[in-house]
Amino acid sequence: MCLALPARITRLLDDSMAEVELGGVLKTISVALAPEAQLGDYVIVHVGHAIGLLDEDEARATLALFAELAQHEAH
Amino acid sequence: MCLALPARITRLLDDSMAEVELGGVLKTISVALAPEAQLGDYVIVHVGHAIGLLDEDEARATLALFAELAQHEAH
Amino acid sequence: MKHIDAYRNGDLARGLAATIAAEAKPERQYNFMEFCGGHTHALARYGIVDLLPANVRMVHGPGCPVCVLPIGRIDMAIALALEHTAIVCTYGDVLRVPASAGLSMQKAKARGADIRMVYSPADVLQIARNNPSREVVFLAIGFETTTPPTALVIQQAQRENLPNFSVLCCHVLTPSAIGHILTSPEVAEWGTLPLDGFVGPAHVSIIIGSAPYEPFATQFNKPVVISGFEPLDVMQSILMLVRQVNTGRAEVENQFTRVVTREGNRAAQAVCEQVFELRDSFEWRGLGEVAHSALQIRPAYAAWDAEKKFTLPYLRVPDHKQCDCGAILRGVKRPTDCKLFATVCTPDNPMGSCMVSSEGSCAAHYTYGRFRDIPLVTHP
Amino acid sequence: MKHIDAYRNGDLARGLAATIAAEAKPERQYNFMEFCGGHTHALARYGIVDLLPANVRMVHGPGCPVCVLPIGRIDMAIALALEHTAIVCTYGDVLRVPASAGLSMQKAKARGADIRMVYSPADVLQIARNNPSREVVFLAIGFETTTPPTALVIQQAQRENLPNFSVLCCHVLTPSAIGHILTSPEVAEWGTLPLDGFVGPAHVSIIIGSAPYEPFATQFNKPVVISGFEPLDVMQSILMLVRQVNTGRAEVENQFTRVVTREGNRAAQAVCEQVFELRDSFEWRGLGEVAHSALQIRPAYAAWDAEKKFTLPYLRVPDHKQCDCGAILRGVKRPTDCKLFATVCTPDNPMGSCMVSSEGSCAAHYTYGRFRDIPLVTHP
Amino acid sequence: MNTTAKASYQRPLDFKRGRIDMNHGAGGRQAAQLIEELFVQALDNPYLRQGNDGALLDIPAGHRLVMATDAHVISPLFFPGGDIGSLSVHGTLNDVAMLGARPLYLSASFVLEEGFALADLQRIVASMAHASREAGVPVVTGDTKVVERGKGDGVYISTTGIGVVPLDCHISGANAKPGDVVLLSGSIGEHGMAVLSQRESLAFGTTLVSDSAALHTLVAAMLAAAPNGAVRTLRDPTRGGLATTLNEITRQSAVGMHLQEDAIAVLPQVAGACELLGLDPLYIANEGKLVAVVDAPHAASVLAAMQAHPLGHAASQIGVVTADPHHFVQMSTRFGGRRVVDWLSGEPLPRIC
Amino acid sequence: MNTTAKASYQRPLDFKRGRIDMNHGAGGRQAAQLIEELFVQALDNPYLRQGNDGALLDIPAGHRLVMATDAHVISPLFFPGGDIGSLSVHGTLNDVAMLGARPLYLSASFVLEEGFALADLQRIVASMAHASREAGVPVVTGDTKVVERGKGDGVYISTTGIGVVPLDCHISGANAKPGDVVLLSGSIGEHGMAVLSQRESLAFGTTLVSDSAALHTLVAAMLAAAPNGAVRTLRDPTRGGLATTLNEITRQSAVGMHLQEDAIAVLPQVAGACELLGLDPLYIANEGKLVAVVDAPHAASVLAAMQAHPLGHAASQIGVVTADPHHFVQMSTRFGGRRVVDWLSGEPLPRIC
Ligand code: SF4
Ligand code: SF4
Ligand SMILES: [Mg+2]
Ligand SMILES: [Mg+2]
Ligand SMILES: [Mg+2]
Ligand SMILES: [Mg+2]
Ligand SMILES: [Mg+2]
Ligand SMILES: [Mg+2]
Ligand SMILES: [Mg+2]
Ligand SMILES: [Mg+2]
Ligand SMILES: [Mg+2]
Ligand SMILES: [Mg+2]
Repeated sequence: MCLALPARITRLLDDSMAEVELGGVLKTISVALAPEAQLGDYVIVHVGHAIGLLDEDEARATLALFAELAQHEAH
Repeated sequence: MCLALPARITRLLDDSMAEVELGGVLKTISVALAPEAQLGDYVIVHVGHAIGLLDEDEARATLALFAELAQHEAH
Repeated sequence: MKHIDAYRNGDLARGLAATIAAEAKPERQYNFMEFCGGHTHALARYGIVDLLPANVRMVHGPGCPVCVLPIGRIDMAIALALEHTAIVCTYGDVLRVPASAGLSMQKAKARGADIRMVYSPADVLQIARNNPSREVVFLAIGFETTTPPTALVIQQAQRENLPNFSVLCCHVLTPSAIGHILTSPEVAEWGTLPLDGFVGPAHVSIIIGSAPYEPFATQFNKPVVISGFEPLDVMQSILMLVRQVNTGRAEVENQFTRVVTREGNRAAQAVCEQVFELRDSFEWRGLGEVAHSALQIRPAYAAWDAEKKFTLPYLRVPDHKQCDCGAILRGVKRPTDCKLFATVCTPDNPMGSCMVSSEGSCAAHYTYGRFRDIPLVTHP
Repeated sequence: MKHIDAYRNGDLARGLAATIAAEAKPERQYNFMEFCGGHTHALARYGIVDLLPANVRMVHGPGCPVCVLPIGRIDMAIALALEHTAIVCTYGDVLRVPASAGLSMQKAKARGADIRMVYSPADVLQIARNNPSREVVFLAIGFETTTPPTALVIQQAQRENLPNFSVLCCHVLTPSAIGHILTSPEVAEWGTLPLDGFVGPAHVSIIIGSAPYEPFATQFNKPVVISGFEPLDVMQSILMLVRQVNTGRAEVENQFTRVVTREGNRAAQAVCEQVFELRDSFEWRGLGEVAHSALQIRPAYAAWDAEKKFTLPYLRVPDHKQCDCGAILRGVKRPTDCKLFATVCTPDNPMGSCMVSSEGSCAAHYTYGRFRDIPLVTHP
Repeated sequence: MNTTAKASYQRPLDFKRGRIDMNHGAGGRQAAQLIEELFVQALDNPYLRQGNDGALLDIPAGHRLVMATDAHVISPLFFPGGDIGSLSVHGTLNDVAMLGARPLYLSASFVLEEGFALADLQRIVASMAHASREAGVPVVTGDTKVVERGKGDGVYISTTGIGVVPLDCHISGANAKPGDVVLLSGSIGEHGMAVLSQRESLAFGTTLVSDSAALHTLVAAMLAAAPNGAVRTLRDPTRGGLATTLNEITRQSAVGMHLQEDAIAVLPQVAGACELLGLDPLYIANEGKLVAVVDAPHAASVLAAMQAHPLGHAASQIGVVTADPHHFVQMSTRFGGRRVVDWLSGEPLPRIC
Repeated sequence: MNTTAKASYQRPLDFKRGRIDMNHGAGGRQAAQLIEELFVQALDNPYLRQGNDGALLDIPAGHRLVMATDAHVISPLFFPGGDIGSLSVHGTLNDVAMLGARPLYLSASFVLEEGFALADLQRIVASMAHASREAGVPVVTGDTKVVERGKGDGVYISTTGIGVVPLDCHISGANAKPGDVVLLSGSIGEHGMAVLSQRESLAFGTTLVSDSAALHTLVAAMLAAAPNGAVRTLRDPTRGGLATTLNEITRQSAVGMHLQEDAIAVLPQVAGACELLGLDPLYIANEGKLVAVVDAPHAASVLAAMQAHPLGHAASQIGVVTADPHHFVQMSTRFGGRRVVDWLSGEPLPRIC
């Protein structure tokens, strides 16, 4: 499964570290593997490391597609 | 006080060790400091070592003297 | 939770289910393998199976790094702790996996081994700094997702010149395993279920990108859809596979576009490239030896390679003879077909790889799915 | 118990008491010092004081190796454990003695020091063998009685070439202390009670023999009776002292003939001679610096001398200013004369040497004798 | 010679810098001092003041007795929303309450580790006293032992509670019947996640607090809301979480259960932390929640009574009892599927996959 | 698809080579298994079989309740004459009995150290079951926690006992009055010295066994031998020994005591071991002895009742209660002198001087 979750960067810290937030929970992680991550970005967190960034436009598109695919049937 | 007690040697063991008995209790001690101690002897035991031998004749004499000194008064 | 809850919506699920049912052709069977345990887990935990039509069957693949970790590697970690009196650190998932001689890392701990659970490889570095007089070994497991953080700490240990830290590297590679399933000689032995497509890894692909799956599409003519792990992601991916099959395509499609790109995470790939190199061969529990399917630490970092630092013979430990994992992983059997299922073999005492973690197909069925074997009674 | 019970006979005690009462001249005062804590303890525990006539007074001497151990030496042992992370072993008696900074060895243990109680010095050797990666130090205390076993283990460590074992030597010598009490300049400060004789050490004399006391009898014209520690021994010795005083003699007599000889234990003396040499001076708690009153490890055994092996500064720690031990040890004051007795100073929180072990005069009075300060009520 | 002996004097305990040492457990003067200056002082009540090795207690006539015990070994000792002191009161009181009883008295036995700071112990005992007074249940007798450093973890507290229950009240995990309704008093997982948030190496920031609370007044309100026998089973889903507690009940009563996932409340912080660590809130410990199995006709009034109580304001019906020879707890997921909710196997360990 | 699910299967515990691990304390399936296959199996009784987190108990009407608790942390766990299992039954039952009560029920809470051999645990629980059955007092409820290796010492057991006492029975350490008589049920120091004989580095050879025993039938015989109120105080001289117990009583009752040393029996082996280690039997723990303060007119009949009971055959009158504002316990020595018998200070440590 490689348990990994999208969490929002709430603070950028020294040494490639950052604080992220998920459901009101704060956790300090490393962003060394996602050096382009900025404050407010959603990163994918795995074993205490951001391993990638979440593209919010693509997320919106995916959700829109879900709705479309689901409605398709309702017709 | 240098807590030390007369105990009887019940077994001579290897390496200058011996088993002694006191009130039915058995304890393994060193007789390195009382090399002349023999089976059945009473030794004075201190911090796990026999530090001297008890002379049973002298013990008898002391007890006899106690009795004498105590009786002295009874007269 | 943003970017999570929206992908678990039950109303949309019903809609998607109806669309799948409408588009799946009643006259044919669709057999899709989800490689990842993450997908297996989502299918079972959210009850997605209940929402799929009967002719769409999901075959659970070997994609759980804990399940495929061979017993002999855990034995090595236990030997490091018990015989070399090292502090051995690893992820919580590994602690309960049975090893040889009735042990597991958790039971070895009960026998005096200094075994510690960590959340991040960085924690192991800290333990090594705090215990300069002890050897501290990280039993590193995981697919491509988990490899870059391990690479980072090895580089950090080199920078600090930390002499008491080392890594027992058990990182494995997904594309090789997928290829193996399609080509291994065992296929002949068990027969094989014709697979119509793959639900491709989500988080692995964040690192490696979607490109590495393209050869499967072209060489084996199998559709692949890279899919997120949330249940709506999985359903959409299944729909995408159904559509590829229906239209006779065999492409790599990416459902998980919000995170996965074709190229993957270049920074992470670079770190891994510096620290690791391909092993010639590695044993996968349930699959056996798979060529070029795992990583080892490069000679430049040999000082932090536990396999180089300690004398650690690797002994292969076979699974129970009656274990049907090989057949289950290829879709020709189901967990309930195995004689050992839920009798000798349970999540508390797994006999084969499919029962080891909650992401294994036998474990997922045991933990979440056993009710399917009986009729549901809701009222007396 | 043979050779024990017979010396605790109450009937004989009453008889001896009557004889002492009969022979002690009513017109004079007899002040005898028992040097040894063992005698102090016997006097208190068996209630011997109740059996002596009012004009025979026992003055409690400094003869308890725990009481006279200066605080600074315990501080050294604690530093070895807390700062040098050594395993420090010692006899149970020492564990509760207050050290500086509110500590004791027991409280240091509560703060993480690895402090272990041993019954015999041989146990320390075994601990050192079992913990080759740790420094193991024996805090060795005691008079001549206890010194030979320490000498034996140092020799054994040399034979085994045991590199992680060492001894913090605090062994002290009785004759020097007796001499000091009779001659020290502090006598002028407190005044002094004219001592009419000494009850001499029992077990110390097993080792050194009775001969070393002969100079006191000749130089200071004081009777000395070497006495066993059993209560009847003590009473007989007191009678022997009364008789010497009455007849104007000042000799060394030996009441404890069943064990003590004039020469002592030659084998034990030889071992001590090989391993130890005289210190120029040593601090005794309650007495201060006493010349030639203690032993140190000879250079030939320096590898096992904790004072040579570790950097261990010795800091003198004075007792509470209001502590009257100096005067009490010389018989010019009694425990109840001290303002601190049973208020600030108790066996749980000793302020001076006399309260440290149950053999100190203040502790003996606190533990066994406080009832003497009130009238006995047996019925309502 | 003085005519009056000085009374036995003891320097007061140093609650600022003092530490537990072996003497405090040896049964002598220092042990007595610890009892007097700390335990009796803080927990003060007439029973404890009897000063004997046990307590003499009054109990109302016409009742049966309930007795329950729990050992408390939590790490860390202090956590958001409580500490081992308050927990050791709530944890045992709740087990008494889960049999429908009114808790009356508690005993407490302490295993202290040599070196434990007296200041921490004082804080824990004060918290225990506060929880006990708030619940109206005094700690009437106790015991203290000290173990060597490295043979304990600061302090372990075992508490035993006794309470009384009317002769006609029969609540048990064995009483659930098919058709009964399963009620839950509030959101799950807060205690376990609050504690986990403080664990070194897992530590995460959260305003989450343990739900640790004494549930006996909630139970009293529930029992008052329905006739005797309507409340079949009460149980607090502590270690093992809601999932394990429900499995205990289905096995004990030889029934099954069918839950609705969307009726089970989980705070966002608990959900977030569980996602982060790969844990399932169904398996996380609670210390201020209860599960009730109630016969269907009275479920609504019992639920209303729960919702009217501060400790049950978020109560909900989470499922029904079924007939099932396998005693499965099944759940319809929020997503629309179905799954088994199995026993906790092993410890709930943070996962990476 | 099969039509029947396989029932949940669990491999039985391995009592030969198995060890406690953290899973056994996690509250899930393995924890339930340990309870069923070990505790319920060995301690079997109808209350435990209720299977709830507490027990529902019957108590006779017209009584008051007595509750007492003890934590047991002994090392070594097995010693001549008993083990931590039997001791945890006797130690708590006796505290209940010392208030004149008839013990009825026990609870037990276990703190197990990770790595503890299941074989040893099984032996301990069997011994507990044996002691409980012999005393006629069932263990009706319990709890088990597992702590990490290095945070325990094999097993700690806290037990709580409850018993009943007639409304007109008032026994307390506060009731001793000047003129009362002090009785002791037998020779002292056997438990403590038997345990010490097994301690590494102090180990000595002896046939000495602990006196560990349940004293409630002895108490019943004593109470039957005199009118209500004649027996003022009962106490078992455990940790701290006879000396400390008597000081507890003099302080609690604001009296003094005067003992006769020659009336206090000490076995030769206890005397010998005490001499060897520099210990005083007055400060050594007992686990099957009691001290009684009885009003003088009934002392003889109570003493006779004690001597007629197997656990009191060596009973004797050891002293009298006096008026003393300092609450001293004094003793006339066998030798003919007098001494104070003070509280134990600290631990009784072996001495060399
Ligand atoms: S049930 Fe166990 S033994 Fe059978 S196939 Fe699955 S993992 Fe293998
Ligand atoms: S009572 Fe304490 S302070 Fe006073 S003389 Fe004795 S030891 Fe010194
Ligand atoms: Mg309980
Ligand atoms: Mg509870
Ligand atoms: Mg409960
Ligand atoms: Mg107690
Ligand atoms: Mg600890
Ligand atoms: Mg008790
Ligand atoms: Mg008790
Ligand atoms: Mg008691
Ligand atoms: Mg419990
Ligand atoms: Mg241990």
